Amino acid sequence: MKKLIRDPQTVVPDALAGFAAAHPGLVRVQTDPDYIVRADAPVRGKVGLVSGGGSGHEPLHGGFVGYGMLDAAVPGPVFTSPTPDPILEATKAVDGGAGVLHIVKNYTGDVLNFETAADLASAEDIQVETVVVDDDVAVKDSLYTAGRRGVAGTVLVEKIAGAAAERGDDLAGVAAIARTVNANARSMGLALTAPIVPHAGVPSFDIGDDEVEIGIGIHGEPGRARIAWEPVDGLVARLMEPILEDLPFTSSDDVLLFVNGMGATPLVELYIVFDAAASILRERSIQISRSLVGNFVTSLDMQGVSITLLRLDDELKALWDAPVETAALRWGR
Amino acid sequence: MKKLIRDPQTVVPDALAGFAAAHPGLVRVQTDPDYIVRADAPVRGKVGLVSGGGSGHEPLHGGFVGYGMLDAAVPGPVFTSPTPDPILEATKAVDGGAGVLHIVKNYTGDVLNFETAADLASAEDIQVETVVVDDDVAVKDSLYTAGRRGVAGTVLVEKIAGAAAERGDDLAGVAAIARTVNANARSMGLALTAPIVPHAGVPSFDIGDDEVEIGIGIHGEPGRARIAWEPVDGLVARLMEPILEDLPFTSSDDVLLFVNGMGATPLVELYIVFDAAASILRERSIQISRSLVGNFVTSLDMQGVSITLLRLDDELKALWDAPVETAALRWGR
Amino acid sequence: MEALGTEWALDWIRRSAAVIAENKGELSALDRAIGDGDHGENLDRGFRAVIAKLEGASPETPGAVLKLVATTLISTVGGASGPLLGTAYLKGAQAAGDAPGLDGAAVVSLLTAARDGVVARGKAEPGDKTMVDAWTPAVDAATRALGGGGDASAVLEAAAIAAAAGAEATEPLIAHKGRASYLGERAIGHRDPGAQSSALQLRAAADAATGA
Amino acid sequence: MEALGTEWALDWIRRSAAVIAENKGELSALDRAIGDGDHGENLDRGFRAVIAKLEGASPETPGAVLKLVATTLISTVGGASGPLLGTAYLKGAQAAGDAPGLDGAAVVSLLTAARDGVVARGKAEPGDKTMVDAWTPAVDAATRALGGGGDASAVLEAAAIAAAAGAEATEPLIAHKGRASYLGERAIGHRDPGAQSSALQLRAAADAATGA
Ligand SMILES: Nc1ncnc2c1ncn2[C@@H]1O[C@H](COP(=O)(O)OP(=O)(O)O)[C@@H](O)[C@H]1O
Ligand SMILES: Nc1ncnc2c1ncn2[C@@H]1O[C@H](COP(=O)(O)OP(=O)(O)O)[C@@H](O)[C@H]1O
Ligand SMILES: [Mg+2]
Ligand SMILES: [Mg+2]
Ligand SMILES: [Mg+2]
Ligand SMILES: [Mg+2]
Repeated sequence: MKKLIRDPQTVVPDALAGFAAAHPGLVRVQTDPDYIVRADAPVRGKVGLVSGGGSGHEPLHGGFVGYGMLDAAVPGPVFTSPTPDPILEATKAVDGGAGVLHIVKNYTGDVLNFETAADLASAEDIQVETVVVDDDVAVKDSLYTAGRRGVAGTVLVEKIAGAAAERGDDLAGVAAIARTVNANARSMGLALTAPIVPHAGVPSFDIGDDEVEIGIGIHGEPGRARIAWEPVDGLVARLMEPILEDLPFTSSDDVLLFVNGMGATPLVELYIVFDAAASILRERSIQISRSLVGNFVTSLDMQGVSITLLRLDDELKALWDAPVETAALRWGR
Repeated sequence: MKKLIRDPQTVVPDALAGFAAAHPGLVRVQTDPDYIVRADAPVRGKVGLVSGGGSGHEPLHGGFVGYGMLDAAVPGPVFTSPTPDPILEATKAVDGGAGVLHIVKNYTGDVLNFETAADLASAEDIQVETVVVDDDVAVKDSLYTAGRRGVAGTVLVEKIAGAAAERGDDLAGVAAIARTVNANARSMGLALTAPIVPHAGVPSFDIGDDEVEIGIGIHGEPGRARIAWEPVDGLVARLMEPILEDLPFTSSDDVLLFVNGMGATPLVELYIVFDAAASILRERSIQISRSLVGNFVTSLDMQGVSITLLRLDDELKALWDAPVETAALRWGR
Repeated sequence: MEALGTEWALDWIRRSAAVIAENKGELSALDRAIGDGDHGENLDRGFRAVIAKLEGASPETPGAVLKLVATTLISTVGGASGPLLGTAYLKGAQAAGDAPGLDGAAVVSLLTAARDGVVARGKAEPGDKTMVDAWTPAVDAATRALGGGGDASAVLEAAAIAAAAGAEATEPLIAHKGRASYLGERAIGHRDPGAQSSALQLRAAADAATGA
Repeated sequence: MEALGTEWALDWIRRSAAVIAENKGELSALDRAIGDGDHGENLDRGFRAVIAKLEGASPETPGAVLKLVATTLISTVGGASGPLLGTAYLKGAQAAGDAPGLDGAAVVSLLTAARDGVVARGKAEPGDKTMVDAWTPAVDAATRALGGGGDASAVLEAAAIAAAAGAEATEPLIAHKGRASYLGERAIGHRDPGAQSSALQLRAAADAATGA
């Protein structure tokens, strides 16, 4: 295994040290327990937003800490949800008196650890609301599964809820906006290669030179199906159809189209995917009003892509357009 | 070869179509000949900035077209400099009467094709100045080589010269700023893997599972030396020492530290590299005043990293901080 | 037969830590097949922290040992298994109370409380291909052994055997909880890593009782 | 011996296009070793465009054929080889002027002008491991053949043989121009792709003259 690391055991603290050195005006990085907060946290009177989860999805979540988005991010070990302690400490650090929203991707580990942290925070008289993100249509949402995973749609939830908090919405309001985003967002991904987790040193799954995993998650979980590689239009259709049918998105909908790389996919390919997805939307008379293209919710060095569609209304558009200043997403400031 | 593409022959036009669809308010994409211009080009009275080169380095250059940076980008085929025609057309499209600056990475092909285009533009009474970027210390700059390559430092030249043009500097002034940036920037890169050029379908060079190429370029050229993999601090020292000694950077210098991914390197590793580089600068009492971390000047799906140091003064800092609004770099607007 | 005391509890946990360390790679490999490949790493991180904690502490009852294990696992493991196993030890500790020693009946209560804790937090049923598929047969077998007159050690031996069988029996199942549920039919043929690690811990408990 | 006319020039270019297409993979492989792996692709794109252009045009002199080749290569090849080879054909076309046919002396002038054009734009000297290392021995050999009384066809045959030898002779060299110069000593042992493709084009010119 060749990686630009010091030691598989210190990947997370070493990257946090680099993050702190790179963005001193923007964030403070706390260690032991590890979390990242806005440099000006807590912001008095503003609802605090905390998210977190396993590391290896960078820039998620630390790259989204800053004005107009998250107040804190809690990085667990690679692909492993953080424990309650740092979540609790981050929650305390960002509580400006208006309560704290936990944005949790729907994985058993994340849900349970955030749940414990929320209980402990309540015991310290901090009001906590939790929104669970579960935008991945690759997974059947039923009583007989752990439910849909939270994937790339998480960025959209964090951005838009962050803007709502920044404009002064109260905790219930920010939580409601976050739930609206989640309810209107659908994602699905594919992988060309498996990630290599540093402490494992081998790919998380084996995949042939001409094979593609469809419906993958962001933790090196294999997908639901393996198919032979085909040109981009066919692959994109396999992602777009389940997404479009699920909500469903219908003609004359206004959407944000988010093409997200899994970490090792070059940008030039992401734009080709965008083109293929845009063609499908054009055929269905669905209007692309906003877009996002890049590596935002990644899976270490996995090659692959996910597509997220978010149905927009005027309020969501305004919140999306509102200023944001984070390491990985920035405009208007 | 598994890539998210339609056909190796249509990678560039397909990606341009996606780029146009993703950023309609920001840019116009012209085809036949292919180039990207600011949506509001030409900007009357402002010096126009044109850059370009082979594709496969995304977001360079198209991702840097917009307010405060480039007026146009001319993408050649993958890793192949564009021909004079699209450079000439782009030059004409962005000339707002104050002349046009060509920012050219120092490769024989880029230099020659931009030279021809500049001649043709002059023949049409457009004033053209050319700045050649050659920041790569891996290559000996002597009469007996093609000279240093232009690599990641190009982004810094484009950002800072773009800000100078936006504040109203004339052509000579913008060119002088661009040359100042180039004169104060030094870069060097390494690769863990070779890129796979779409029409080749095989890696540009062979490299073992425990080997690293030091001093690589951005076109899949092998580097100057091959070494065994070692932990990040050793690898980063091999990049930093030649960089530091070359200018040389000395104690109490103020610098911008730019850690650039080659396309398939996860962000978490780039931050670890940042940490390692920051430690070396700390030891030498060199102050990191600005930073940039991400995949900005890439080499398709190559895994690797380059480090760029730019010595800053107050003017360069102010121009760096000035608003910019492009697909890949955005702040202040 | 004398009751199992603090020494047993300490030995149990040390043996668990050792067997988890030894099987770290295998547990992560099981998790790689149907999860995210970190289960061995997660538990090993937790149990190493437990061992470190035990060095500075001198818990005086089996319950106190298990409480320390619970809080340490909760604050170091993360993932799904951290809160779930942590809850198991926490509820087990509560069942053990501050009794200096545990007889067969107390061991059955401990195991039952642990299992119920996992189920309450994780909502998995038997057959969902989770650690519950090790804990539930273990509790059932322990209860039967106690009914048949078994002492604490016999109860634990029955639990350990049943847990191992339960872990193995997860192989043909489709998962309904945890990450493996994302895979649908592709989970078939793979053993659940959490069931396997639970079986290892129960085997450690039984061996600590007999000094095997 | 009759002079080489427009038919010869058209045949030369068609043969060049064919041999470049045939050797595209090999030329890119040479470029992969010491450059960026696109040389075959670049030239093939250019010569395919030339063939397409020739279909709609009917240039009436060898000079007109070469002028069309030059402008097409300049506007379709890109990279280093586009402007350099384009200049070669452009200067060659200028040397040919609007003569309907070229005798041995005219061919030598054409080749010399072409080589001088490459050198003027690219500043490479013989031994720098570039296409100049095919063109310069070709010009020298052509000049000698002319001096020895050779006709156009003999002059081209001499040029083609010398160009092929020149291309081969780039193998042991360190490069001083182009991308291969970045490699220092690692360029040793690899043939320069631009020298090789130049040799192929000169072989095409000679074969077109003899109808081989
Ligand atoms: N809802 C649940 N109830 C009981 N056990 C569960 C549940 N979800 C997951 N598990 C157990 O957790 C194990 C995975 O643990 P681990 O790999 O450490 O966490 P993660 O899945 O977060 O990476 C599974 O093998 C399974 O036994
Ligand atoms: N300065 C130069 N003078 C003459 N020939 C050169 C020079 N630089 C490069 N070349 C030739 O160009 C060839 C490479 O062409 P090509 O691969 O098409 O362009 P690029 O190097 O831009 O990818 C080299 O093999 C060499 O023969
Ligand atoms: Mg995990
Ligand atoms: Mg090239
Ligand atoms: Mg796991
Ligand atoms: Mg080349």
